[in-house]
Amino acid sequence: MSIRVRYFGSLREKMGRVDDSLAAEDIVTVSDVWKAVSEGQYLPDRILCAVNMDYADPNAPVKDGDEVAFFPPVTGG
Amino acid sequence: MSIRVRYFGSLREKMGRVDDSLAAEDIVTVSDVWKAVSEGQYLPDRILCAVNMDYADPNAPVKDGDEVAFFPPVTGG
Amino acid sequence: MLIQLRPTEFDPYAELQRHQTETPGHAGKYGATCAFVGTMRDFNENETVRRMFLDHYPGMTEKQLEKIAEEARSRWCFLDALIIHRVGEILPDQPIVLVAVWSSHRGAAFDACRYIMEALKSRAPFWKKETLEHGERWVEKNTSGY
Amino acid sequence: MLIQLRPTEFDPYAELQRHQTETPGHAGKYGATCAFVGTMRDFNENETVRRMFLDHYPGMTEKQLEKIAEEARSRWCFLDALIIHRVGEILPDQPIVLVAVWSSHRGAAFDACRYIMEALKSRAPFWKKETLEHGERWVEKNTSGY
Repeated sequence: MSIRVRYFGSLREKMGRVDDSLAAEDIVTVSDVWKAVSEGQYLPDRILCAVNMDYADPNAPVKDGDEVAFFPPVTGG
Repeated sequence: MSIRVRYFGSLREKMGRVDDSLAAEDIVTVSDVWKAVSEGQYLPDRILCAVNMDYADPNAPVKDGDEVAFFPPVTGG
Repeated sequence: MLIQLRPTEFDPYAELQRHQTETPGHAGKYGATCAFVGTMRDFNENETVRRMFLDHYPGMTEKQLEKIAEEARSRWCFLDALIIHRVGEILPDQPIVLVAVWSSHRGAAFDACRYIMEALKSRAPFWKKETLEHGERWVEKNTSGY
Repeated sequence: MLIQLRPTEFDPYAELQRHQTETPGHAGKYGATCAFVGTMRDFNENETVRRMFLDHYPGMTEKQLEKIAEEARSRWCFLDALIIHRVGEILPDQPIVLVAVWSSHRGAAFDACRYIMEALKSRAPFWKKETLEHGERWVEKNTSGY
Protein backbone atom coordinates (compact mmCIF):
# COMPACT_ATOMS: atom_id res chain seq x y z
CA MET A 1 0.00 0.00 0.00
CA SER A 2 1.44 3.34 -1.13
CA ILE A 3 -0.26 6.67 -0.47
CA ARG A 4 1.01 10.14 -1.26
CA VAL A 5 -0.03 12.76 1.31
CA ARG A 6 0.10 16.48 0.45
CA TYR A 7 -0.26 19.64 2.55
CA PHE A 8 -1.24 23.16 1.45
CA GLY A 9 -1.54 26.68 2.84
CA SER A 10 -0.71 27.26 6.48
CA LEU A 11 -0.84 23.52 7.18
CA ARG A 12 2.22 23.02 5.02
CA GLU A 13 4.15 25.35 7.34
CA LYS A 14 2.77 23.64 10.45
CA MET A 15 3.75 20.22 9.14
CA GLY A 16 7.16 21.53 8.12
CA ARG A 17 7.01 19.61 4.84
CA VAL A 18 5.05 19.60 1.58
CA ASP A 19 4.22 15.91 1.38
CA ASP A 20 4.68 12.41 2.79
CA SER A 21 4.73 8.93 1.29
CA LEU A 22 2.95 6.30 3.34
CA ALA A 23 3.55 2.59 2.96
CA ALA A 24 1.58 1.39 6.04
CA GLU A 25 -0.79 -1.56 5.58
CA ASP A 26 -3.31 -0.66 8.31
CA ILE A 27 -4.74 2.44 6.62
CA VAL A 28 -8.44 2.26 5.70
CA THR A 29 -9.78 5.82 5.83
CA VAL A 30 -8.66 9.44 5.36
CA SER A 31 -8.60 9.74 9.19
CA ASP A 32 -6.13 6.86 9.35
CA VAL A 33 -3.88 8.73 6.92
CA TRP A 34 -3.96 11.80 9.16
CA LYS A 35 -3.12 9.72 12.23
CA ALA A 36 -0.20 8.16 10.40
CA VAL A 37 1.35 11.51 9.48
CA SER A 38 0.58 13.36 12.74
CA GLU A 39 1.75 10.92 15.40
CA GLY A 40 -1.69 9.57 16.16
CA GLN A 41 -3.66 12.81 16.47
CA TYR A 42 -7.31 13.26 15.55
CA LEU A 43 -8.04 15.28 12.42
CA PRO A 44 -8.88 18.87 13.48
CA ASP A 45 -12.42 19.98 12.51
CA ARG A 46 -11.18 22.87 10.43
CA ILE A 47 -8.81 20.84 8.25
CA LEU A 48 -10.30 19.85 4.88
CA CYS A 49 -9.48 16.59 3.11
CA ALA A 50 -9.28 15.54 -0.51
CA VAL A 51 -8.74 12.16 -2.14
CA ASN A 52 -7.47 12.23 -5.72
CA MET A 53 -8.30 15.96 -5.96
CA ASP A 54 -11.93 15.66 -4.87
CA TYR A 55 -13.18 16.72 -1.45
CA ALA A 56 -13.59 13.72 0.83
CA ASP A 57 -15.02 12.94 4.22
CA PRO A 58 -12.61 11.88 7.00
CA ASN A 59 -14.35 8.50 6.90
CA ALA A 60 -13.86 8.09 3.15
CA PRO A 61 -11.86 5.00 2.19
CA VAL A 62 -8.37 5.24 0.71
CA LYS A 63 -6.70 2.65 -1.45
CA ASP A 64 -3.29 1.89 -2.83
CA GLY A 65 -2.02 4.63 -5.13
CA ASP A 66 -4.37 7.36 -3.86
CA GLU A 67 -3.26 10.95 -3.38
CA VAL A 68 -4.62 12.34 -0.11
CA ALA A 69 -4.43 16.06 0.69
CA PHE A 70 -5.03 18.08 3.87
CA PHE A 71 -5.47 21.84 3.98
CA PRO A 72 -7.11 24.71 5.90
CA PRO A 73 -10.27 26.49 4.69
CA VAL A 74 -9.75 27.93 1.21
CA THR A 75 -9.35 31.69 0.76
CA GLY A 76 -9.26 32.34 -2.98
CA GLY A 77 -11.22 34.80 -5.05
CA MET B 1 -52.70 78.38 -17.22
CA SER B 2 -50.15 76.90 -19.65
CA ILE B 3 -49.12 73.21 -19.67
CA ARG B 4 -46.83 71.43 -22.08
CA VAL B 5 -47.86 67.83 -22.77
CA ARG B 6 -45.37 65.36 -24.28
CA TYR B 7 -45.75 61.85 -25.71
CA PHE B 8 -43.12 59.12 -26.10
CA GLY B 9 -42.69 55.67 -27.60
CA SER B 10 -45.66 54.05 -29.33
CA LEU B 11 -48.02 56.61 -27.78
CA ARG B 12 -46.42 59.35 -29.85
CA GLU B 13 -47.41 57.44 -33.00
CA LYS B 14 -50.93 56.83 -31.69
CA MET B 15 -51.39 60.51 -30.84
CA GLY B 16 -49.95 61.50 -34.22
CA ARG B 17 -47.92 64.30 -32.60
CA VAL B 18 -45.00 64.76 -30.21
CA ASP B 19 -46.54 67.33 -27.86
CA ASP B 20 -49.43 69.68 -27.09
CA SER B 21 -49.73 73.05 -25.39
CA LEU B 22 -52.74 73.40 -23.13
CA ALA B 23 -54.17 76.72 -22.04
CA ALA B 24 -57.41 75.46 -20.43
CA GLU B 25 -58.33 76.83 -17.00
CA ASP B 26 -60.28 73.79 -15.68
CA ILE B 27 -57.30 71.42 -15.36
CA VAL B 28 -56.52 70.23 -11.83
CA THR B 29 -54.92 66.79 -12.17
CA VAL B 30 -52.86 64.71 -14.59
CA SER B 31 -56.08 62.89 -15.52
CA ASP B 32 -57.62 66.19 -16.55
CA VAL B 33 -54.63 66.82 -18.82
CA TRP B 34 -55.19 63.47 -20.51
CA LYS B 35 -58.88 64.18 -21.00
CA ALA B 36 -58.05 67.52 -22.55
CA VAL B 37 -55.67 66.03 -25.13
CA SER B 38 -57.72 62.87 -25.89
CA GLU B 39 -61.22 64.22 -26.43
CA GLY B 40 -62.50 63.34 -22.99
CA GLN B 41 -61.20 59.75 -22.68
CA TYR B 42 -60.10 58.10 -19.45
CA LEU B 43 -56.37 57.48 -19.00
CA PRO B 44 -55.61 53.85 -20.00
CA ASP B 45 -54.18 51.75 -17.15
CA ARG B 46 -51.02 50.94 -19.03
CA ILE B 47 -50.07 54.53 -19.80
CA LEU B 48 -47.52 56.03 -17.39
CA CYS B 49 -47.50 59.69 -16.37
CA ALA B 50 -44.79 62.14 -15.37
CA VAL B 51 -44.93 65.70 -14.11
CA ASN B 52 -41.76 67.74 -14.54
CA MET B 53 -39.79 64.55 -15.31
CA ASP B 54 -40.85 62.62 -12.21
CA TYR B 55 -43.34 59.77 -12.24
CA ALA B 56 -46.75 60.96 -11.08
CA ASP B 57 -50.09 59.47 -10.18
CA PRO B 58 -53.09 60.27 -12.44
CA ASN B 59 -54.55 62.11 -9.44
CA ALA B 60 -51.44 64.25 -8.95
CA PRO B 61 -52.07 68.00 -9.23
CA VAL B 62 -50.70 70.06 -12.10
CA LYS B 63 -50.02 73.77 -12.06
CA ASP B 64 -49.23 76.52 -14.50
CA GLY B 65 -45.94 75.94 -16.30
CA ASP B 66 -45.75 72.20 -15.61
CA GLU B 67 -44.51 69.71 -18.19
CA VAL B 68 -46.72 66.62 -18.24
CA ALA B 69 -45.69 63.48 -20.13
CA PHE B 70 -47.55 60.30 -21.11
CA PHE B 71 -45.90 57.13 -22.33
CA PRO B 72 -46.23 53.32 -22.47
CA PRO B 73 -44.26 50.95 -20.17
CA VAL B 74 -40.53 51.55 -20.54
CA THR B 75 -38.39 48.99 -22.38
CA GLY B 76 -34.78 50.08 -21.96
CA GLY B 77 -31.75 48.11 -20.83
CA MET C 1 -20.69 58.14 -10.03
CA LEU C 2 -20.99 58.69 -13.76
CA ILE C 3 -24.18 58.42 -15.80
CA GLN C 4 -24.14 58.87 -19.56
CA LEU C 5 -26.40 58.49 -22.57
CA ARG C 6 -24.56 57.65 -25.80
CA PRO C 7 -25.89 58.29 -29.31
CA THR C 8 -23.18 56.08 -30.86
CA GLU C 9 -21.68 52.64 -30.25
CA PHE C 10 -19.47 52.19 -27.18
CA ASP C 11 -17.08 49.46 -25.98
CA PRO C 12 -18.20 48.52 -22.45
CA TYR C 13 -14.88 46.93 -21.51
CA ALA C 14 -12.84 49.91 -22.65
CA GLU C 15 -15.24 52.16 -20.68
CA LEU C 16 -14.78 50.06 -17.55
CA GLN C 17 -11.02 50.15 -17.89
CA ARG C 18 -11.00 53.89 -18.51
CA HIS C 19 -13.38 54.76 -15.69
CA GLN C 20 -11.44 52.64 -13.24
CA THR C 21 -8.09 54.11 -14.25
CA GLU C 22 -9.26 57.71 -14.36
CA THR C 23 -11.13 57.77 -11.05
CA PRO C 24 -8.72 59.18 -8.48
CA GLY C 25 -8.23 57.48 -5.12
CA HIS C 26 -9.71 54.15 -6.10
CA ALA C 27 -6.53 52.11 -6.60
CA GLY C 28 -6.18 49.52 -3.85
CA LYS C 29 -9.50 50.52 -2.20
CA TYR C 30 -12.09 48.40 -3.98
CA GLY C 31 -12.01 44.64 -3.78
CA ALA C 32 -15.07 43.88 -5.87
CA THR C 33 -16.41 45.05 -9.23
CA CYS C 34 -19.67 43.76 -10.66
CA ALA C 35 -20.48 44.75 -14.23
CA PHE C 36 -23.50 44.00 -16.36
CA VAL C 37 -23.63 44.50 -20.12
CA GLY C 38 -26.89 44.28 -22.05
CA THR C 39 -26.30 43.56 -25.73
CA MET C 40 -28.69 43.70 -28.65
CA ARG C 41 -29.62 40.27 -29.92
CA ASP C 42 -30.49 39.52 -33.57
CA PHE C 43 -33.78 37.87 -32.57
CA ASN C 44 -36.65 38.53 -30.17
CA GLU C 45 -39.88 36.62 -29.68
CA ASN C 46 -39.03 34.24 -32.54
CA GLU C 47 -38.41 36.98 -35.09
CA THR C 48 -35.19 38.17 -36.67
CA VAL C 49 -34.45 41.75 -35.65
CA ARG C 50 -32.44 43.81 -38.15
CA ARG C 51 -31.98 46.92 -36.05
CA MET C 52 -33.57 48.86 -33.25
CA PHE C 53 -34.42 52.46 -32.43
CA LEU C 54 -34.11 53.43 -28.78
CA ASP C 55 -36.34 56.38 -27.93
CA HIS C 56 -35.88 58.27 -24.65
CA TYR C 57 -37.13 61.35 -22.81
CA PRO C 58 -34.20 63.80 -22.66
CA GLY C 59 -33.92 65.20 -19.17
CA MET C 60 -36.23 62.70 -17.49
CA THR C 61 -34.10 59.72 -18.50
CA GLU C 62 -30.99 61.20 -16.89
CA LYS C 63 -32.99 62.33 -13.84
CA GLN C 64 -34.44 58.86 -13.26
CA LEU C 65 -31.05 57.16 -13.71
CA GLU C 66 -29.58 59.56 -11.12
CA LYS C 67 -32.39 58.70 -8.71
CA ILE C 68 -31.88 54.97 -9.22
CA ALA C 69 -28.14 55.28 -8.57
CA GLU C 70 -28.78 57.35 -5.43
CA GLU C 71 -31.28 54.78 -4.17
CA ALA C 72 -28.69 52.04 -4.68
CA ARG C 73 -26.08 54.11 -2.85
CA SER C 74 -28.44 54.62 0.09
CA ARG C 75 -29.08 50.87 0.34
CA TRP C 76 -25.59 49.44 -0.18
CA CYS C 77 -22.12 50.64 0.66
CA PHE C 78 -20.11 51.11 -2.51
CA LEU C 79 -17.32 53.34 -3.78
CA ASP C 80 -18.44 54.11 -7.29
CA ALA C 81 -20.95 53.29 -10.02
CA LEU C 82 -20.97 53.74 -13.79
CA ILE C 83 -24.07 53.68 -15.99
CA ILE C 84 -23.85 54.06 -19.76
CA HIS C 85 -26.94 53.62 -21.96
CA ARG C 86 -27.28 53.84 -25.72
CA VAL C 87 -29.97 55.88 -27.44
CA GLY C 88 -30.89 56.11 -31.14
CA GLU C 89 -30.23 53.52 -33.86
CA ILE C 90 -28.70 50.25 -32.59
CA LEU C 91 -27.55 47.19 -34.55
CA PRO C 92 -27.42 43.56 -33.38
CA ASP C 93 -24.38 42.69 -31.26
CA GLN C 94 -23.95 46.30 -30.13
CA PRO C 95 -24.03 47.04 -26.38
CA ILE C 96 -27.19 48.73 -25.14
CA VAL C 97 -26.36 49.27 -21.49
CA LEU C 98 -23.44 48.99 -19.08
CA VAL C 99 -23.92 49.11 -15.31
CA ALA C 100 -20.91 48.66 -13.01
CA VAL C 101 -20.43 48.97 -9.26
CA TRP C 102 -17.13 49.10 -7.38
CA SER C 103 -17.20 48.23 -3.69
CA SER C 104 -15.14 46.80 -0.86
CA HIS C 105 -17.13 43.57 -0.67
CA ARG C 106 -18.65 41.43 -3.39
CA GLY C 107 -22.14 41.13 -1.91
CA ALA C 108 -22.76 44.87 -2.20
CA ALA C 109 -21.29 44.95 -5.73
CA PHE C 110 -23.61 42.18 -6.98
CA ASP C 111 -26.67 43.50 -5.14
CA ALA C 112 -26.28 47.13 -6.14
CA CYS C 113 -25.47 46.33 -9.79
CA ARG C 114 -28.51 44.10 -10.09
CA TYR C 115 -30.74 46.60 -8.30
CA ILE C 116 -29.69 49.36 -10.69
CA MET C 117 -30.32 47.13 -13.73
CA GLU C 118 -33.78 46.06 -12.54
CA ALA C 119 -34.79 49.60 -11.60
CA LEU C 120 -33.48 50.87 -14.96
CA LYS C 121 -35.49 48.22 -16.81
CA SER C 122 -38.71 49.10 -15.01
CA ARG C 123 -38.40 52.87 -14.53
CA ALA C 124 -35.87 54.56 -16.81
CA PRO C 125 -37.72 56.18 -19.74
CA PHE C 126 -36.45 54.28 -22.79
CA TRP C 127 -38.58 52.68 -25.50
CA LYS C 128 -37.40 50.13 -28.06
CA LYS C 129 -38.74 49.91 -31.59
CA GLU C 130 -37.54 46.89 -33.53
CA THR C 131 -37.11 46.69 -37.30
CA LEU C 132 -37.92 43.14 -38.35
CA GLU C 133 -37.43 41.47 -41.74
CA HIS C 134 -40.88 42.79 -42.63
CA GLY C 135 -42.11 45.80 -40.75
CA GLU C 136 -41.51 47.38 -37.37
CA ARG C 137 -42.86 46.92 -33.86
CA TRP C 138 -42.55 48.59 -30.49
CA VAL C 139 -41.38 46.29 -27.69
CA GLU C 140 -44.37 46.16 -25.34
CA LYS C 141 -42.92 45.38 -21.96
CA ASN C 142 -39.74 44.40 -20.15
CA THR C 143 -39.79 41.19 -18.12
CA SER C 144 -38.45 40.87 -14.59
CA GLY C 145 -34.85 39.74 -14.21
CA TYR C 146 -35.34 38.11 -10.81
CA MET D 1 -16.31 27.66 -21.24
CA LEU D 2 -12.75 28.65 -20.45
CA ILE D 3 -11.02 28.22 -17.08
CA GLN D 4 -7.48 29.46 -16.56
CA LEU D 5 -4.95 29.95 -13.79
CA ARG D 6 -2.52 32.82 -14.41
CA PRO D 7 0.90 33.20 -12.79
CA THR D 8 1.18 36.83 -13.95
CA GLU D 9 -0.97 39.96 -13.95
CA PHE D 10 -3.94 40.05 -16.34
CA ASP D 11 -6.31 42.78 -17.55
CA PRO D 12 -9.85 41.51 -16.88
CA TYR D 13 -11.49 43.90 -19.34
CA ALA D 14 -9.13 43.02 -22.16
CA GLU D 15 -9.77 39.33 -21.38
CA LEU D 16 -13.54 39.85 -21.54
CA GLN D 17 -13.26 41.68 -24.84
CA ARG D 18 -10.96 39.03 -26.30
CA HIS D 19 -13.02 36.06 -25.14
CA GLN D 20 -16.21 37.59 -26.45
CA THR D 21 -14.68 38.43 -29.83
CA GLU D 22 -12.88 35.13 -30.29
CA THR D 23 -15.75 32.82 -29.32
CA PRO D 24 -17.40 31.75 -32.58
CA GLY D 25 -21.16 31.89 -32.98
CA HIS D 26 -21.84 34.23 -30.08
CA ALA D 27 -22.39 37.49 -31.94
CA GLY D 28 -26.05 38.53 -31.72
CA LYS D 29 -26.99 35.52 -29.55
CA TYR D 30 -26.36 36.69 -25.99
CA GLY D 31 -28.29 39.58 -24.52
CA ALA D 32 -26.73 39.63 -21.07
CA THR D 33 -23.20 39.50 -19.69
CA CYS D 34 -22.48 39.59 -15.98
CA ALA D 35 -18.84 39.93 -14.95
CA PHE D 36 -17.26 40.01 -11.53
CA VAL D 37 -13.69 41.12 -10.86
CA GLY D 38 -12.02 40.57 -7.49
CA THR D 39 -9.12 42.97 -6.97
CA MET D 40 -6.43 42.97 -4.30
CA ARG D 41 -6.89 45.75 -1.77
CA ASP D 42 -4.01 47.45 0.05
CA PHE D 43 -5.60 46.77 3.45
CA ASN D 44 -7.37 43.92 5.22
CA GLU D 45 -8.63 43.68 8.77
CA ASN D 46 -7.21 47.13 9.61
CA GLU D 47 -3.71 46.36 8.42
CA THR D 48 -1.81 47.61 5.41
CA VAL D 49 -1.05 44.74 3.05
CA ARG D 50 2.10 45.11 0.92
CA ARG D 51 1.67 42.03 -1.23
CA MET D 52 0.13 38.60 -1.22
CA PHE D 53 1.09 35.06 -2.14
CA LEU D 54 -1.69 32.91 -3.58
CA ASP D 55 -1.03 29.22 -3.02
CA HIS D 56 -3.05 26.58 -4.89
CA TYR D 57 -3.22 22.84 -5.46
CA PRO D 58 -2.28 22.24 -9.11
CA GLY D 59 -4.70 19.81 -10.64
CA MET D 60 -7.30 19.97 -7.89
CA THR D 61 -7.84 23.70 -8.32
CA GLU D 62 -8.63 23.35 -12.02
CA LYS D 63 -10.76 20.25 -11.35
CA GLN D 64 -12.89 22.02 -8.72
CA LEU D 65 -13.33 25.11 -10.92
CA GLU D 66 -14.54 22.87 -13.75
CA LYS D 67 -17.01 21.21 -11.39
CA ILE D 68 -18.33 24.55 -10.18
CA ALA D 69 -18.80 25.79 -13.76
CA GLU D 70 -20.61 22.57 -14.70
CA GLU D 71 -22.88 22.87 -11.66
CA ALA D 72 -23.77 26.42 -12.71
CA ARG D 73 -24.45 25.25 -16.25
CA SER D 74 -26.78 22.52 -14.98
CA ARG D 75 -28.73 25.05 -12.89
CA TRP D 76 -28.99 28.00 -15.27
CA CYS D 77 -29.26 28.34 -19.01
CA PHE D 78 -26.26 30.24 -20.34
CA LEU D 79 -24.15 30.34 -23.48
CA ASP D 80 -20.65 30.69 -22.09
CA ALA D 81 -18.58 31.30 -18.99
CA LEU D 82 -15.04 32.52 -18.38
CA ILE D 83 -13.07 32.04 -15.16
CA ILE D 84 -9.54 33.43 -14.76
CA HIS D 85 -7.76 33.26 -11.39
CA ARG D 86 -4.32 34.49 -10.42
CA VAL D 87 -1.80 32.37 -8.54
CA GLY D 88 1.60 33.34 -7.07
CA GLU D 89 2.77 36.81 -6.00
CA ILE D 90 0.10 39.52 -6.25
CA LEU D 91 0.39 43.26 -5.58
CA PRO D 92 -2.34 45.66 -4.40
CA ASP D 93 -4.67 46.87 -7.16
CA GLN D 94 -3.99 43.78 -9.29
CA PRO D 95 -6.96 41.60 -10.28
CA ILE D 96 -7.21 38.27 -8.47
CA VAL D 97 -10.21 36.72 -10.16
CA LEU D 98 -12.52 37.28 -13.13
CA VAL D 99 -15.79 35.39 -13.53
CA ALA D 100 -18.08 36.17 -16.45
CA VAL D 101 -21.26 34.59 -17.78
CA TRP D 102 -22.93 35.23 -21.15
CA SER D 103 -26.60 34.33 -21.47
CA SER D 104 -29.81 35.21 -23.27
CA HIS D 105 -31.44 36.73 -20.19
CA ARG D 106 -30.03 38.82 -17.39
CA GLY D 107 -31.40 36.81 -14.47
CA ALA D 108 -29.39 33.74 -15.44
CA ALA D 109 -26.25 35.84 -16.05
CA PHE D 110 -26.39 37.44 -12.58
CA ASP D 111 -27.36 34.21 -10.80
CA ALA D 112 -24.79 31.98 -12.47
CA CYS D 113 -21.95 34.52 -12.11
CA ARG D 114 -22.67 34.96 -8.41
CA TYR D 115 -23.05 31.22 -7.86
CA ILE D 116 -19.66 30.56 -9.46
CA MET D 117 -18.01 33.29 -7.34
CA GLU D 118 -19.49 32.01 -4.08
CA ALA D 119 -18.66 28.38 -4.86
CA LEU D 120 -15.12 29.41 -5.87
CA LYS D 121 -14.68 31.31 -2.60
CA SER D 122 -15.80 28.37 -0.49
CA ARG D 123 -14.49 25.37 -2.45
CA ALA D 124 -11.72 26.20 -4.94
CA PRO D 125 -8.33 25.30 -3.38
CA PHE D 126 -6.56 28.64 -3.09
CA TRP D 127 -4.85 30.03 0.02
CA LYS D 128 -3.80 33.64 0.57
CA LYS D 129 -0.76 34.68 2.57
CA GLU D 130 -0.47 38.41 3.19
CA THR D 131 2.75 40.33 3.66
CA LEU D 132 2.05 43.18 6.10
CA GLU D 133 4.26 46.12 7.06
CA HIS D 134 5.73 43.87 9.73
CA GLY D 135 5.49 40.14 9.15
CA GLU D 136 3.21 37.78 7.28
CA ARG D 137 -0.08 36.04 7.94
CA TRP D 138 -2.30 33.45 6.27
CA VAL D 139 -5.85 34.61 5.63
CA GLU D 140 -7.95 32.33 7.84
CA LYS D 141 -11.34 32.20 6.20
CA ASN D 142 -13.45 33.72 3.44
CA THR D 143 -16.74 35.32 4.43
CA SER D 144 -20.02 34.71 2.65
CA GLY D 145 -20.95 37.12 -0.14
CA TYR D 146 -24.71 36.75 0.26
